[in-house]
Amino acid sequence: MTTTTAPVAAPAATHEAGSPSGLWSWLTTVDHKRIGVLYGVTAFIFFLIGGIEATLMRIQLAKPENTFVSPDVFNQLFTMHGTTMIFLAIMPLSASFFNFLVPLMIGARDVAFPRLNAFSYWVYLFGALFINASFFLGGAPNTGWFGYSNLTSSQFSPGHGVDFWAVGLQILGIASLAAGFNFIITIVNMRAPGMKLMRMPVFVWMTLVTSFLIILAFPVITVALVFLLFDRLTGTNFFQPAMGADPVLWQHLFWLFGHPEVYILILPAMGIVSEVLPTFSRKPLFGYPVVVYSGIFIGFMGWGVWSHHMFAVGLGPIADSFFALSTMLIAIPTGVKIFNWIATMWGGRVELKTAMLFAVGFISMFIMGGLSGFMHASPPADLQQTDTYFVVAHIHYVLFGGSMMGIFAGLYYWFPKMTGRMLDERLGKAHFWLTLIGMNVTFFPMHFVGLLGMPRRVYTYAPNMGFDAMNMMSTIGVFGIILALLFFIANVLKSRASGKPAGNDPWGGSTLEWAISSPPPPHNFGTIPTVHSLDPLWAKDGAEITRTAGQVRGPIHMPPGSIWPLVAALGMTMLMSGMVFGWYVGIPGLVIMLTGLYSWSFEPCD
Amino acid sequence: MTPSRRRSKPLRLAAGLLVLGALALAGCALKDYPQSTLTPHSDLAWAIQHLLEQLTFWVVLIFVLVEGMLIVTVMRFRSRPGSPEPKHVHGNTALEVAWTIAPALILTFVAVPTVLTIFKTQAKAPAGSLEVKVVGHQWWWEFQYPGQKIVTGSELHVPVGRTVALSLETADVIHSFWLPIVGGKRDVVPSRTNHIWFTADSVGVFPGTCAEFCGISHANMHMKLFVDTQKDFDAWVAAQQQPPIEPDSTSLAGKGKAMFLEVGCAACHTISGLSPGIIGPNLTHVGSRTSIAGSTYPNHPEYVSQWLANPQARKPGALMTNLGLKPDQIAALTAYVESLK
Amino acid sequence: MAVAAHAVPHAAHPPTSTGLNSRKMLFWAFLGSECMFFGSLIATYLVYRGRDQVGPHPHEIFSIPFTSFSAFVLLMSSLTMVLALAAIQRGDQKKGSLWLAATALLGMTFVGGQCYEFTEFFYKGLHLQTNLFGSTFFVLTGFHGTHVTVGVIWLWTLFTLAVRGKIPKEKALDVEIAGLYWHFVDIVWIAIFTLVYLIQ
Amino acid sequence: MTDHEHGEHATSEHAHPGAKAYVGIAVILTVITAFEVAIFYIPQMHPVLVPSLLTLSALKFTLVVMFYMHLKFDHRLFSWLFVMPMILAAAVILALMKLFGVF
Ligand code: HEA
Ligand code: HEA
Ligand code: HEC
Ligand code: CUA
Ligand SMILES: [Cu+2]
Repeated sequence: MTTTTAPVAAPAATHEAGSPSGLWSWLTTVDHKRIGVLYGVTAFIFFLIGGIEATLMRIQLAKPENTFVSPDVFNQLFTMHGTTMIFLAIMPLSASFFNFLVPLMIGARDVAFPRLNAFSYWVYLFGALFINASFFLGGAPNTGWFGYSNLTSSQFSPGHGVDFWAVGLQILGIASLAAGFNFIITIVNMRAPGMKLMRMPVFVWMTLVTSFLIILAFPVITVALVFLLFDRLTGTNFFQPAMGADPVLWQHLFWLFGHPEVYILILPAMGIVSEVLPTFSRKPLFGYPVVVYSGIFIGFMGWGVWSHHMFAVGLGPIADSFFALSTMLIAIPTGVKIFNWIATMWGGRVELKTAMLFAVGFISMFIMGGLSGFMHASPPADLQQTDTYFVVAHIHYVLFGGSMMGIFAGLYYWFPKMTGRMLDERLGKAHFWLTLIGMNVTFFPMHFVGLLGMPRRVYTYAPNMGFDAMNMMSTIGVFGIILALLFFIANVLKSRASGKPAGNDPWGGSTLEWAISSPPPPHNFGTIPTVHSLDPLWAKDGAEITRTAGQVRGPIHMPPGSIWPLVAALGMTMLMSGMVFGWYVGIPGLVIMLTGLYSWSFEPCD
Repeated sequence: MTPSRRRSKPLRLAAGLLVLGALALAGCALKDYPQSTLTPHSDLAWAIQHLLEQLTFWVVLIFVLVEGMLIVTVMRFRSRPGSPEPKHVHGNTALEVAWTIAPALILTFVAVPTVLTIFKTQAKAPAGSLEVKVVGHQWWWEFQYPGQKIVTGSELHVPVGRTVALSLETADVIHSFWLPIVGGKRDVVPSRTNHIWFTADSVGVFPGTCAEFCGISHANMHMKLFVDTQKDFDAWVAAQQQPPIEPDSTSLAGKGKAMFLEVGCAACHTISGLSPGIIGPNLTHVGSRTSIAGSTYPNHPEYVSQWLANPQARKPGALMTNLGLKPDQIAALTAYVESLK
Repeated sequence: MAVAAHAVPHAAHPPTSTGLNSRKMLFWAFLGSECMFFGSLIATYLVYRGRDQVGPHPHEIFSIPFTSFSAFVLLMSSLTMVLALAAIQRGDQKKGSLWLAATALLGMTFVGGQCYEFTEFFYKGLHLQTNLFGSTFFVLTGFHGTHVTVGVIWLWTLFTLAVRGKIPKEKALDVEIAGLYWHFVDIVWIAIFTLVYLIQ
Repeated sequence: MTDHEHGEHATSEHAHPGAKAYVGIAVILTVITAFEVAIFYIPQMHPVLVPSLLTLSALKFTLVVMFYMHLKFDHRLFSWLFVMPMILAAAVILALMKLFGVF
């Protein structure tokens, strides 16, 4: 794609002219919508991979003393399952929404730094491929998604699994950081006239909060991983107890990142739900400012609670009390959000379209996960729960019942905008109900099996512990989820083949993206709308905005495509993977990276 | 705290009902769920249980109310043909303040007992407690009784009704010591010493396990807690303090003893007066244990010989070398090991 | 990051919502993120200080006069940097390029000093692997030194551009952003100098 | 560059201190550094070594950020973007030191 100097013509014509197709156009694209789609498709594939890993684990755990997979493979599976779901599935799925929607919602033509955006995607893709390559190159990482030192030292984890993990996370961190900066600047600086901060859709707000969490939390894990890599590759002593080091430092650094990370995973979903609920209740969000402030407060408080993952470490009563109280405090803003969501529906006209079902499902399941989290927050109680399946239940209610349900709500809601075609409601409802049932059958028993004493991360358990029936139930539940997902995949394929055309605004939404055609033209808005209220399309001038948004008046400059972000990303990944593969990958990587960055810097922009 | 429980307060009754009701399957069926966290048998475990009951009470209450509200709202305001266009309400300050304060109140109800329990359970152990040092190893637990000069593995013996103060350390990576019946976990962390204390309130044998992922056989790092009467405990102590049994040198066990020194077991295992190895469990009285190798094998000649023939067979990654023993060697060694009552 | 920042299209951007330049804002956000990066490194150094069983210990090998001089050099490079920016903003590319060169040279002096210091410590028996002090000290100051080195390269790039008359007044932002980076690296050293060297 | 940026620059440029002020600040910075090193070497100062060094370096830090990086004259948003993370980083350092019993 080169400069689109769109003629003053009907939007449709611009659209045709401005959307070249073919592989090259995808490799060089800097269009936030295409990058959003790339993110979404890639992340969904990794979600399936992570799910298959989970399924294999569940089969192994279906009965006691099963031998379906070996212990070492099991350890690789849960490590890669956690890592994949968090870094390769949920985060990039959220990023997919950020990319596709934020510029549309704030009335911009693109993000602030389109090529940085492309770079971020390619780094993510290569990092994901790199970390998964370990399965074929001598074994995947096997020390859990939080890789507690000193088990990760070269003494206790020889082999390259941990190196793959640490280097892979470093690479993915770069992708996340690049995206984080980009969205902060985009949201602060690229808003349409009149779009004050307190008129931004909640989803945009949550993107902003999430982006801040990303740029502040990732440096911490970067440093922790640097230490780990130095220890493993050069023999430093950061986590060597024999040299006076304290492996607990790793835990602090990891969870300093890790807890903000869980809010990175949930806040976008909360943003999505805050968009879906008003539309299908035909009523504006109840208490918009409070919902926004709660989100900010959650992001802020997220920094002061990290040691609730470490209650068993023995930090002493004062630290335990402090972190218990700060953790419990987060229940308040979260509760406020939930009550506001319910109040949004109260007195509304609730249309239970699939998107809405998932949004309500999100609230319902997230309450469950939040409350088990609240139980963890009490340290003495957590001492019985930590590192058991009770925690596994908590994380899946918040992550699958929360983040994933929220993401599905968003998918059903915006899929017509993204592709121009509707999804089938009947298949969608089957998808929803099967997901709801499947996830509860899978994860609800885990509360009990955890309280009854089953530790997590065990590849097997003895037959006389009373764990059998509930584990079997969990395993059966997964197949419900698989079936649900097959319905979803079928739905997408059907929509691509024969879906109903969506039109600009199939749901009657209130935000700017519904003012333009589906899928939107490369330049998004022919005329950048001027915003006068919180729900622009529901306001008096809504019709006017819709009428003018598509009209192109005068030339529009769009940034040209560029291959250099991809080249730079490839080079950077090679350079960093040199830490595992050796200098003969690293040095060419450096050269490629510099070529990419140099060409990128001096490439004419328009 | 005394073993007898008073549940006079209605709150506590309700909470107890909820826990026990909701967790009916737990219903004290220690037999069916031997590692359950819901069947406390010590002051520490009870302290936790009380807290858990209150937590559960509030959490279930909130769950029912909020989910109920959610469902009612969705049902009641479901779009029906002819439903009117809703009023565009943007908020209601009084309501919003209310539902900020309500959780805050509940929070205080939970926070206060939480902090009290933290300080109570993490206080210094009372003087005169029985001291035991626990050392986590990949993948078995070692128990040292410094006062009694006993070292044993995988099976912890304590007297009922007397406070036991554990100090917890590790020989390699982080593990987590967990005997659900007497209380919560404590990690064992390199370069740190942790503490936990409890007073067991009823006699019995209870399983426990390592709860922090610690490598390939994390799933096989179990232990057993024997809560004995004071008399049984004293007898056990006395037996453990004996020198190891001297088998008749012509018997099979006697041959095994010779072989023990010959094939290299001595390099890793201590038998008082015979060998000083410290890599594996102390075997001085291994025959008196009910299970071996991190409680993965019952202590039975058949399993002992399986273990000696191939330690990694049932316990992947076990750090005892497979010495490639011949069947007759195994038989002799097994006989010797089993004789070490 | 630096190069990426350069790549942003300068022209034909519609005015921004805040009226602030996006690239500059990106850079401030980046420096915020860097605060957490160096914060974690410094925290580790401080947490581990004094836990070593084996020497050499900080007080045995630090040479305060030498490092004070280095710190002074870096401090002065901030002065030359800001003067370079002032010159460029006046449209005086000649003086600007001179100040840029001066800044780069001062930066190189600092890095040279650090190389000398590292070698010296090395001969006194402090390696990355010797003890916690070695690991934390070299990684912390090494990352800082890497930042300075990147800055030096950046400054020379700007210098060549300015010498060829390619940084007119309108492009002063390019220098301003490099300056922000440079001053940040300087203030990190202010913190390190105090926390690591002076407070032992 | 857009007109807009010009506008923004125009306003901030006027407020910028001139070369003289920059040199003045450099002199102050130098004096503070000298003072710091002096404190380090004067045994009488050792009881207050840590607090005085921290104060002095914070002062240096602030001077550079305010004047050389122009935060004093620039848009408030930039200050937020930088100062909030800085406070967070400081809090993290202090919290970790506390948790590891450094003080
Ligand atoms: C999306 C991700 C996500 C989210 C949103 C949360 C949310 C919360 N989490 Fe969770 N958590 C994880 C992901 C998440 N968590 C993960 C992945 C782990 C495991 C990591 C690992 O070990 O692998 C974990 C582990 C974890 C632990 C450590 C457990 C252990 O290992 O021992 C704790 C302890 O306090 C905890 C607490 C909480 C709390 C209090 C919340 C709160 O934010 C929840 C707030 C919500 C509510 C409370 C419900 C709604 C509120 C109301 C209806 C109002 C009224 C309510 C009250 C007054 C209680 N979490
Ligand atoms: C976002 C996060 C996320 C999500 C969505 C999930 C989803 C699932 N998780 Fe996940 N889980 C974690 C995050 C997540 N998990 C984390 C962080 C851990 C901790 C890891 C650690 O301890 O280090 C964990 C740990 C964990 C454990 C504990 C492992 C252990 O401690 O030993 C288990 C066990 O049952 C489990 C199960 C599942 C299941 C059954 C699903 C299901 O919901 C999955 C559903 C998806 C599918 C079933 C895929 C669908 C497949 C198809 C449709 C097939 C079609 C394809 C082809 C034909 C090619 N997970
Ligand atoms: C390399 C060191 C090593 C050698 C040699 C060795 N062992 Fe072991 N042994 C161990 C370790 C380590 C364990 C604990 C393994 C575990 O439970 O994971 C163990 C466990 C045992 C146990 C179970 C003890 C218990 O209470 O759990 C017995 C019995 C035993 N070894 C006997 C022997 C005999 C007999 C020999 C010689 C033939 C021998 N060992 C040689 C290291 C060794
Ligand atoms: Cu030891 Cu797990
Ligand atoms: Cu957390």
